[in-house]
Amino acid sequence: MKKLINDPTTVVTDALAGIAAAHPELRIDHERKVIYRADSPVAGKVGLISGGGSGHEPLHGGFVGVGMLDAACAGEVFTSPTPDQMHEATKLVDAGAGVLHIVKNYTGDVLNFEMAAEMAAEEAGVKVEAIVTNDDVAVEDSLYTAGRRGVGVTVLLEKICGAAAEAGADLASVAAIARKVNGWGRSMGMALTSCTVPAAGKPTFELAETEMEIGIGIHGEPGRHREPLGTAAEIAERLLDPIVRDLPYTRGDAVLAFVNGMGGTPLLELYVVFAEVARILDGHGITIERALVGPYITSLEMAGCSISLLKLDDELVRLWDAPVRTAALRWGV
Amino acid sequence: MKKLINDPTTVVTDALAGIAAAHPELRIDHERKVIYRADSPVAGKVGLISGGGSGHEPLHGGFVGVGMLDAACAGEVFTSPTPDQMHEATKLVDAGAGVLHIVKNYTGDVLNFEMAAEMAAEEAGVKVEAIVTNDDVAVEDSLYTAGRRGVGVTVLLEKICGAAAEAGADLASVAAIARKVNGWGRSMGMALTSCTVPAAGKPTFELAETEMEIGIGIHGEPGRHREPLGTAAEIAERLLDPIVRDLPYTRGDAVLAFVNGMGGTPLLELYVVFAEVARILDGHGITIERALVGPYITSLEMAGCSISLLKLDDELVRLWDAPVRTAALRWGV
Amino acid sequence: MADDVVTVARLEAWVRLFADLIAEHRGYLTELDSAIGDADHGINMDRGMQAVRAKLEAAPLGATDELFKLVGMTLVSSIGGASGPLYGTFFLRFGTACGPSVALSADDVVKAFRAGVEGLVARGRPELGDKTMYDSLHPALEALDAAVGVGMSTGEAFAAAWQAAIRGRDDTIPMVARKGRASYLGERSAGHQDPGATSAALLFEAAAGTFEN
Amino acid sequence: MADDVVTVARLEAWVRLFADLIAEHRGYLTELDSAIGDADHGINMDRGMQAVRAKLEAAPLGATDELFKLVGMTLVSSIGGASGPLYGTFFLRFGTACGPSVALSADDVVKAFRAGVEGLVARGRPELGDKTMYDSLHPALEALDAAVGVGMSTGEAFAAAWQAAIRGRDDTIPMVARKGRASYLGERSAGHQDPGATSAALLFEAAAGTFEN
Ligand SMILES: Nc1ncnc2c1ncn2[C@@H]1O[C@H](COP(=O)(O)OP(=O)(O)O)[C@@H](O)[C@H]1O
Ligand SMILES: Nc1ncnc2c1ncn2[C@@H]1O[C@H](COP(=O)(O)OP(=O)(O)O)[C@@H](O)[C@H]1O
Ligand SMILES: [Mg+2]
Ligand SMILES: [Mg+2]
Ligand SMILES: [Mg+2]
Ligand SMILES: [Mg+2]
Repeated sequence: MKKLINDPTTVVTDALAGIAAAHPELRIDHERKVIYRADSPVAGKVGLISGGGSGHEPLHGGFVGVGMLDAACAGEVFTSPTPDQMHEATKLVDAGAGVLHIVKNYTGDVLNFEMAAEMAAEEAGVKVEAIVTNDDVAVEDSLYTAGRRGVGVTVLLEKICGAAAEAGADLASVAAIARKVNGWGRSMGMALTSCTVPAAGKPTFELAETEMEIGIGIHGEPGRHREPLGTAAEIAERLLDPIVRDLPYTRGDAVLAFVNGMGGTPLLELYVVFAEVARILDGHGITIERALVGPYITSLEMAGCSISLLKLDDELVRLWDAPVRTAALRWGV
Repeated sequence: MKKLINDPTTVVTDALAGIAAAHPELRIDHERKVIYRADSPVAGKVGLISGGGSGHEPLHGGFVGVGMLDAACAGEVFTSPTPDQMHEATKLVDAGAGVLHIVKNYTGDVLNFEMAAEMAAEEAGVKVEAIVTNDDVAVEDSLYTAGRRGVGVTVLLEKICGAAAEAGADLASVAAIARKVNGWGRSMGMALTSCTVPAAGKPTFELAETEMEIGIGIHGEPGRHREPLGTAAEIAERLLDPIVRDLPYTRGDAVLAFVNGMGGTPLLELYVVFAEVARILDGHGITIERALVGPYITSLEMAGCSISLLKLDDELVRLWDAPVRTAALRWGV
Repeated sequence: MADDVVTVARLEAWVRLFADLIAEHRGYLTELDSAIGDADHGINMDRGMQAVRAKLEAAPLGATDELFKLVGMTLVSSIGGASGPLYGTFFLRFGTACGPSVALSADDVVKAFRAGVEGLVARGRPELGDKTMYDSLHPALEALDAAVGVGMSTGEAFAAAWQAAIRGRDDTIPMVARKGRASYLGERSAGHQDPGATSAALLFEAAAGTFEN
Repeated sequence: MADDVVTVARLEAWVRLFADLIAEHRGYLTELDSAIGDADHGINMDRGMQAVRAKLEAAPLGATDELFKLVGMTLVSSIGGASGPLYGTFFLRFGTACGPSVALSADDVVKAFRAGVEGLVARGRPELGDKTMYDSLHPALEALDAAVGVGMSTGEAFAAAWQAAIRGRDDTIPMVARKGRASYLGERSAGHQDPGATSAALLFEAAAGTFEN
């Protein structure tokens, strides 16, 4: 295992120390592993918190700031944070207007956030709503299973809901927008290589020089299928087809197209993929109204990418364009 | 070789197509491989152009926009662009106030930019000044050698000079600020893994599971020394010591600390390194006034990092904080 | 075995032995999780049970409900991941069912186990055949209940429950997961033993080990 | 050999043969560059000489100065990297020295080579022993000059120059680089043959091959 770390057991706390040193506009509760806005709670504003296992950086801590999240809870690598962390974060950001929990649909995340919400309701009497993102079309949806994973669309949702909350929307409205974004967004990912959980010390799976995993999540899990390595054009087709067919996105739709890097793939390659995405969507008569390219929701050093589409209307465009000031996404301020 | 590409010979042109599709605020001369501001030439403004081999993304194309570069020329992977490209870019951005060529100190880059400047002077009569960055302390400086490489400080210089030019400084002043930044900045880098030039198809060098390369450049070249893999704390010491001693940076100095990822190293690890940098500088009584953490000047998918320090005064802080709007660096607008 | 009482000391010994078995199988559990999950179940459970062990060193022996509230809360606040709330809820409900007593009858123990498993089911909504820890916990609980019902000693009863847990664990191998991370693999999840069902079998191995003679 | 004239057709054949040799040694040159550089010298030179070949197909045979201006400009605008301006300048100056004639005397050829090498030196400022292409070009030029001086045929003279180029190329192996990327390696650059000196030797191998008999 080759990593720039001191000790597999201190990776998360060491990284939090680095975030604190690099971003004075953020506050960090090192014991509870909560990153929050220095100006929390923001009077009158609905609080937005998210969290999950570490190893997906910049998600979520890199999205804390004006116009996006109020707080993010960091778990161990690929392991959901614990309810007391989310409970603490909820109390830190609640200004009386209530708090939205943004939860990626993984059993661990869902159960731990559920317990946190129960605690907050009992002890602190905070109004909490939860949105569970489940945009990954690689997994069939079903009532009898854990359902689809929350992946790339979570990033877009945090930005858009953050803008709504910053603009003064109440908890019900922010939650409604969250459901709309989750409903209009779809994603799928692939891997060229596995990744190594520091505490495990070796790659989660092995992949031959000529193979790729299609339909991966963001925890280094193997994907739905193992296939011969394809070209960027083939891979873009392979990921976009199920996405477009699922919603479906149709001729005349305007979308935000998001090509995400899994952590070990350089920007040069992500742009090669984006060119193919643009070509394919053009063929479908779907217009790219907004674009995002880069490593925003990663799996440690995994090489690969995911593609997300979000259908846009004027409201979503306005909220996407609204000013945001975080470590990883910033514009307009 | 596992990459998200279509064909090793079309990587650069394919990526340019992706940049064009993702960033409508940029214009691209696909034949000459020049990325430039849609509003070029900006009346009365000194033009800033840079360029170099591809494979360092977001450098340089990701830094084209308001408050930074006017144009960037893309060469083949790790190979300097050709004089006709820089000549074309120079003509595209010249508004009569002259053009600054920002050149990283590599023989290929220097010679090709020199020829471009000669062409521009002869044919177009454009006033051209050049700044050659050489901040890499891994290489001893000497009149009889190619001298030090231009690495991380180039990113900081492009931002700061871009702000000065945007504010209306004339060519001589922008060039003077460029010399000041290059004079006050130092860098050093290391690699955990090699990288694979698409056209070559295999890693430039081999590195054992227990080894690291210290003193690398940004072209996948081997470094000055091969050493046993160290902890993040040891690596930060190993890179920072020569940097601090070289200028030297002394007690009471305020600096911009920049921890750069080489392309394949995730943000989580870069923050672990940044924590060590902050600890060490604190020990030296050097204050981190500004920070930058992320993959900004990369070597394809190489795993590793580089550290840069830039001594700051009020002028540099003001120019660093000034609004910038590019694909890779954006704030204030 | 009506006269066969279970002291809080015995119950604490059971928890400690479970911690030992988890530590011993840490790598194995993570290995299983790397095949159909995210390679952390052993790491998670060991982090949690080490925390429990530390708390037990500090805290003086109290009543059974205090003991299991401590265990449950510690797991909930130190594991994260699916197993934290699931094992945590199991022990919390187990403790509530025990009440403030310092010694339980065998029937009380069965009631406590049933309450714990019901709490876990309420939390994770697993069904039999979903390829989860429930596929090992459920048969173990029923075996325990039956054994106590026919008057076996706690030692014999837990031994029977352990055997049932192991069978339940092994039965997860051919299953296609419908809950947890493994469900994302679809058909690819078949042919692998479920990590949580494996740690759940260790919970009963610990009980059998604690209560034999 | 005063009566021994060098036609523009012969010179073009030399350039074409150089392109063939570069294509043939593409991988080898890149291999050498990966040891002490950035693994692209073969790729660079081949891209450049393929472009030259394409231009030559298109363009009708002109005077020597046109031929080498075409070669030089094409290399400058298609290679990039250090070798582009260096080889490009070599051919541009070579052409200027030739002038508009369609046939050169052996002495003219020596003058053209000298002008080309001087141009390359003015561009890259290499010194002997810096471990660059100049360490092979310089001895080759001097050997050519001497051979022509003593009246050898162009065939014999280029054969002698080629041998000198090969010796110069091999002499770069122990050198510690002071110019180009290899200089960043410091002592680590010793023990490796310089890629540019290797391609420069091919330039003279091509000449020797073209002018023998
Ligand atoms: N909904 C559920 N109900 C019961 N048990 C579950 C459920 N989801 C997952 N599990 C159990 O949790 C185990 C995984 O635990 P662990 O790896 O620690 O958490 P995570 O999946 O969050 O990494 C699975 O092997 C399975 O037995
Ligand atoms: N200053 C210089 N003068 C003469 N030749 C040089 C100089 N710098 C580099 N070279 C030659 O260029 C060769 C490298 O060419 P190439 O790999 O194509 O360019 P780059 O180094 O830009 O990748 C070296 O092997 C060396 O012979
Ligand atoms: Mg996990
Ligand atoms: Mg090169
Ligand atoms: Mg797991
Ligand atoms: Mg080279």
